[in-house]
Amino acid sequence: MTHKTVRIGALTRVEGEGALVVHARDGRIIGLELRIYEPPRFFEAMLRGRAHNEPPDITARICGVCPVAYQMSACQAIEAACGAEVTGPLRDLRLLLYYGEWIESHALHVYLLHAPDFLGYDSGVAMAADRRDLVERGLELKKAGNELITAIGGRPIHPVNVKVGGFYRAPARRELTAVAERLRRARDHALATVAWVAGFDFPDVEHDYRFLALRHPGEYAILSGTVVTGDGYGPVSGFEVARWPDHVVEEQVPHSTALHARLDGATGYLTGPLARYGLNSARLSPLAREAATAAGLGPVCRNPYRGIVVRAVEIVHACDEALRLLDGYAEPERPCVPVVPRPGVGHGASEAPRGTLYHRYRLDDGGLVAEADIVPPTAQNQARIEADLRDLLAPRLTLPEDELAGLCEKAIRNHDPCISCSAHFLDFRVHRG
Amino acid sequence: MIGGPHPMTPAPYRVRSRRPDRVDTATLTLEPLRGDCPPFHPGQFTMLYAPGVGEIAVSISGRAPSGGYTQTIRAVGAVSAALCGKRPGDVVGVRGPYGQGWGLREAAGLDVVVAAGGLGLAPLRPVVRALLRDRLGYGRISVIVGSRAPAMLVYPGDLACWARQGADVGVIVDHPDHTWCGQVGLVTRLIDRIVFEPRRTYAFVCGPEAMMRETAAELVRRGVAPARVELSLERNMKCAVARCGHCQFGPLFVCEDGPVLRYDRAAPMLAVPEL
Amino acid sequence: MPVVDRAPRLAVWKFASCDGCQLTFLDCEDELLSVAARVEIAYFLEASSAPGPGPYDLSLVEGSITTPEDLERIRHVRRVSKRLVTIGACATAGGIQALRDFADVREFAAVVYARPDYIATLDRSTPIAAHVPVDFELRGCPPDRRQLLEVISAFLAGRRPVVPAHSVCVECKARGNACVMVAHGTPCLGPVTQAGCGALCPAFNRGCYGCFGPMESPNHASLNHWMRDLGMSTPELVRIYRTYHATAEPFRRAAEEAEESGEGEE
Amino acid sequence: MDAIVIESLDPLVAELRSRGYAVVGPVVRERVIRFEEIASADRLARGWTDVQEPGRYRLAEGAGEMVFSFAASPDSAKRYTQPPRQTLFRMRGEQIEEAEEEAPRVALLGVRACDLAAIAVQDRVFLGGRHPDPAYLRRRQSLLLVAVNCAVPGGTCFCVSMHTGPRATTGFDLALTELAAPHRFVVETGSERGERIVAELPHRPASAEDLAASAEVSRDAAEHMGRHVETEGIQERLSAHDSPRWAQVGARCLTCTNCTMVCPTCFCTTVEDATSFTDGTAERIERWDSCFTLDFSEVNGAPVRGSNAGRYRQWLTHKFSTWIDQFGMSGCVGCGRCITWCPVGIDVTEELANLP
Ligand SMILES: Cc1cc2nc3c(=O)[nH]c(=O)nc-3n(C[C@H](O)[C@H](O)[C@H](O)COP(=O)(O)OP(=O)(O)OC[C@H]3O[C@@H](n4cnc5c(N)ncnc54)[C@H](O)[C@@H]3O)c2cc1C
Ligand code: SF4
Ligand code: SF4
Ligand code: SF4
Repeated sequence: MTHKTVRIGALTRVEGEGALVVHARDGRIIGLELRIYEPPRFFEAMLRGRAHNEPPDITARICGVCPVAYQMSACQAIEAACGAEVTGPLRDLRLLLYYGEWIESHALHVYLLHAPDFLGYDSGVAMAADRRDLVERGLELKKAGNELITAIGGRPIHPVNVKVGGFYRAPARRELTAVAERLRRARDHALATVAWVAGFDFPDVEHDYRFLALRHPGEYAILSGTVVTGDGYGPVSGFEVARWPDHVVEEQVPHSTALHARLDGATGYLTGPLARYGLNSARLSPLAREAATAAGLGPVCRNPYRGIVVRAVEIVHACDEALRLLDGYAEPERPCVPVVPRPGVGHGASEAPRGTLYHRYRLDDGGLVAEADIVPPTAQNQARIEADLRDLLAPRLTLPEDELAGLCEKAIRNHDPCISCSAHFLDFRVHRG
Repeated sequence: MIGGPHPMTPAPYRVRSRRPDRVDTATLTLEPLRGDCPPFHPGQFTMLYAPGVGEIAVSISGRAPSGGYTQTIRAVGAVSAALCGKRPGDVVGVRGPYGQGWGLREAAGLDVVVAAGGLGLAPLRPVVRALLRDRLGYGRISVIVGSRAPAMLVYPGDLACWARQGADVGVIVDHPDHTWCGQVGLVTRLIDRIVFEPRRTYAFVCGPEAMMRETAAELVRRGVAPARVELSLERNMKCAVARCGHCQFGPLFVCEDGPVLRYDRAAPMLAVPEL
Repeated sequence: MPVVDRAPRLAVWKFASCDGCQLTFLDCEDELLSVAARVEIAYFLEASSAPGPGPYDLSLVEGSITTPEDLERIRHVRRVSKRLVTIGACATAGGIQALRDFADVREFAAVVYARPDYIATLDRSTPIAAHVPVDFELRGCPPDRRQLLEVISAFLAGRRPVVPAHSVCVECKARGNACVMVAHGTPCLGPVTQAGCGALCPAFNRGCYGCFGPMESPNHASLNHWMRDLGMSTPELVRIYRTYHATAEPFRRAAEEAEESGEGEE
Repeated sequence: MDAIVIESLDPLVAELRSRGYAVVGPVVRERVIRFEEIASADRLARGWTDVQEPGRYRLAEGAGEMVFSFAASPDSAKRYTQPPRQTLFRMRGEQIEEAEEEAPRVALLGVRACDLAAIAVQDRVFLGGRHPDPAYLRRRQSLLLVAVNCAVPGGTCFCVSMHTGPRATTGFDLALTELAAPHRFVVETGSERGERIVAELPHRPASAEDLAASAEVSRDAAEHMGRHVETEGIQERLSAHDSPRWAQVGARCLTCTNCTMVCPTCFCTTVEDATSFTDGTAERIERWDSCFTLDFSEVNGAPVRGSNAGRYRQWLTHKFSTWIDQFGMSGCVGCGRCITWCPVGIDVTEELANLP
């Protein structure tokens, strides 16, 4: 009987801190834990008793990587609870802000966290020693995203200008002209990025994913939409964001603080770039679609390693759409719509760079938060990442352990898991009350 | 017409030599890369700039035979530490000299008491040298020095030399160690030990503010005229040219109107808390 | 200037936090590569899969201490670090998760987790300085990019970091904002909050919400009085202080005093 | 040159711009009248007025065709004479190089008599001492001043008490008095530069009625001062260092620095050091500072003025008393900005009146 343990003490180049432990016996995996040792921060509990206008700023602090995503899902959930809706130019501004975050976050992942895996470096900084031009391009791209967020939100991490109902102040057109310039360059960089990463050596792996993403009639959904699921080829089924709790249920797993999401009773679905692309690629901007085709992506991508190409394509889309919106930008008449708190429940979901991010709030008679539920993407993907890992390891258990560990880390990074997010919500089903 | 360099721009000076005085104190000799050191009056100070770290006020403690300034710096913070750690050959920035120096002329013909606390001896050193150079121009010359600990005493060599040259030199420490067999206590105690004719005495006092207040008060109590006691004040200083505002002391800019002030003028202001 | 013949070694550590502070470092797009050329980034899990061993010349620490393991880990970090600088509100003041201090953490865990018994956590979220000596604390939720660079640059040059402790108002005026409190009647924590952000909120017509924590001499009593006149209620006052720096002493007191002086009304 | 009358500001703005000046004038932005670069006179805050009280500023409509019916804006000329942040010099190796920041040509349109007085105070501080500042001089020389005589003093104004207004008598290139029915401006010239500009504008000579109406504007303004300060014996009153009043105002004061930042004469600065990551170039930057910060007076690890009361006393005493000892003039010009823009409405005139 042989017993083997693969242990990655600290996952690197992911957001937040986690570890992986795999136990195998006689060539079979008997245990696999993607372990999150992020200390719990209890956001849902802390939100109780806060005013209806506070969750966007407070929940932004769940994750410094995608604060805009938190702000957007939170705003929309509260607006829904209060019967308000943000439309027109204000919604465009929100989209712009969100595209900024996509560009920033994807560029970070592609260049500094993920590409080094394909090129054999320990880090983006190490990669810069040989390929400074590439890393500088990545940083410039990332900076374009950050500047877009900064121009609208004030700062890239935990922007200050977002409020329930819209913004505190709508930027003047002239405040956005410099950003537009930078984005034009960024779009070229993004196209070059797609071509570059498309040339990487990808293992020939495909998984039968069940995807979950938002879908919007006129957009490659980012800010809002209905929830759709499917494998990308066959028919999709969908439900309104407000029905989320009826479909998605998550459980805390006994052996660790990790959790598995069940979608309509089945475990292990995937959300994030592959899911968005698989379900919505037809809605990408023409330029992004073209780039995807040129990069050899079909309408669906089921190879997790190619996630890096999909992210690059999404950067093209984000730059392209942001430029379109910027060109048409006219200062909205008012920076926000009034949102009067009232008792009730509201749901909101948007597409964080790493996948669908769902918020639900119940407001009490005083307009204070009585309950909050938040489902971040990485928590949803946890089970699916573990499944990827099983598929990866099963035929390779004879390899040396450090080699296995390296393979696993790469497989995990394919999904760009954000452990900061996921750690804080291990179960959002329980507590009502 | 107004032209020339900006008043906040230093001139580059080279560290010619460095003499460690104590663990945390060193005396640097500084010479300009171009031209000569401007003349200075005892009691004046310069603004010394450690590149990338900051700029602080430091008294001129003498002129080296080469013509450069000697300045003694105690490392109490980042800038002073950076300056203290400079090596011969390094380049620093220097502005000045600035400020009103000691009233040597006013002291002519009188007994002179020089009282220093700690590094307060630095700006007094050129005074003592000037007094001793013109020994006949003054009455009795007494130098009394207080130090927190024996190891913290600066210029011990100078003190011995001054004694040989005819000054009455007394040293007292707050916290003696086993090597110490001299006086123990505050510098004011040494006033008892020196000989001077109060009505015909001029005094130069420099040290921590409390020490200066005590010493000046004691001298006045013994009959020295307040107008004949001078103190050198320390205030926060960013510019030394009366434009940053930090060193204000009532109506005065310590950088330009001081740092040396007459006690009759300073006393009422020193009595006001937080002035 | 510290005389070292090798590049100083930098480490970045994470405790309970959102990652935003270390990301602030990665957000220095223009400077990142030059910084990397001056220091050896020896330990930075988020950015590199080749963590180098200690000791480190400069450790940047993000996050607060909330678990027994982290309590051990921070002592280790201190041991292997010559200089330890905390970055961000969590590390310097306990962060938003310090709100647990005002509640029962067991109950908090029960709200969030199905099986709270799996969750090992401390009753309080405490700043790093509560456990080990800290050489410098950089404020902000998140810290300001320029200030973070200044801390590293100041460390390399051997200077006191230019991180003034005065109010946000100083930056607000330098930036050319009109005061939102005076001009719009919008309550603003700027006068009691430490500068550093560049007066962002007022620049967006929003009152400062205090994410850089208390300034050097905060007079919350006077400010609270005025903010009440501007229409803030007691619960609003309590909440605004009790968010990102809830347990920083001046803000803790500000909230408590608001509670006390608000008693009897409403 | 004798006074003239112009009907519109457009030719003036155009003329200034054609001479290479960035014209900076009062416009409405975020519900406040602020100074901002304008491309034409349309951008000016025509029709607006303001209501100013301690700690409160509100914009109001109702000034009809009048362009300058408001009092001091939160911006003063200080932003141009003494920018909030300036690089002093850079040092690389053994080389020290001054940062000769260029002084762009700026025409300030709409400065008031109190602002002119404040510029005179700053001139004294930066040029009149033993160490004149060449950079300040450059900025000053490229600043063209088009004054406007105040018609509607604000609720916090007291220039009459400080003998600085409401009428601009000196220190300007041009001075306008806005008159109604028919809408027009009487223009006086105060410099050769001003005369050359006026010569290019469509104008007519000012009639006796124009001049009388113009004088009446100032007389009327002088009678409507929002506040008053008794300057007689002010230095003696401010020598009451131990008055209990200081503790009382100290309890209200936030030590936020707003009063000193908006004050058009407060000149205090601090210096910051920086080093570049790439080549180690060291840089020194001078920026606005205030006697309300603790660092301002720190020596030996503790501030000299640690209490709010001590810091407030420094501010009030310096402005109204020790400034006179230092510079032979008052540091206060009566613009009222510190009263309006104090977030908790502390009123210097009230504090002065309450001293013994
Ligand atoms: C007119 C004048 C003449 C001076 N002459 C000399 C001189 O000849 N030699 C000399 O060494 N210094 C002299 N000083 C004092 C010197 O300017 C300060 O020590 C210096 O500013 C400290 O700056 P730093 O950056 O090193 O310390 P900072 O980083 O500013 O301060 C570090 C710590 O030390 C404290 N500190 C600051 N100043 C002192 C001090 N003087 N003593 C003890 N602790 C202090 C600070 O408050 C802080 O706690 C003089 C000051 C003035 C105004
Ligand atoms: S807006 Fe806030 S930060 Fe700015 S000056 Fe006013 S009170 Fe201070
Ligand atoms: S009042 Fe204060 S800030 Fe203003 S000039 Fe005087 S000391 Fe400087
Ligand atoms: S007087 Fe007013 S404006 Fe000035 S520091 Fe005090 S509170 Fe701030």
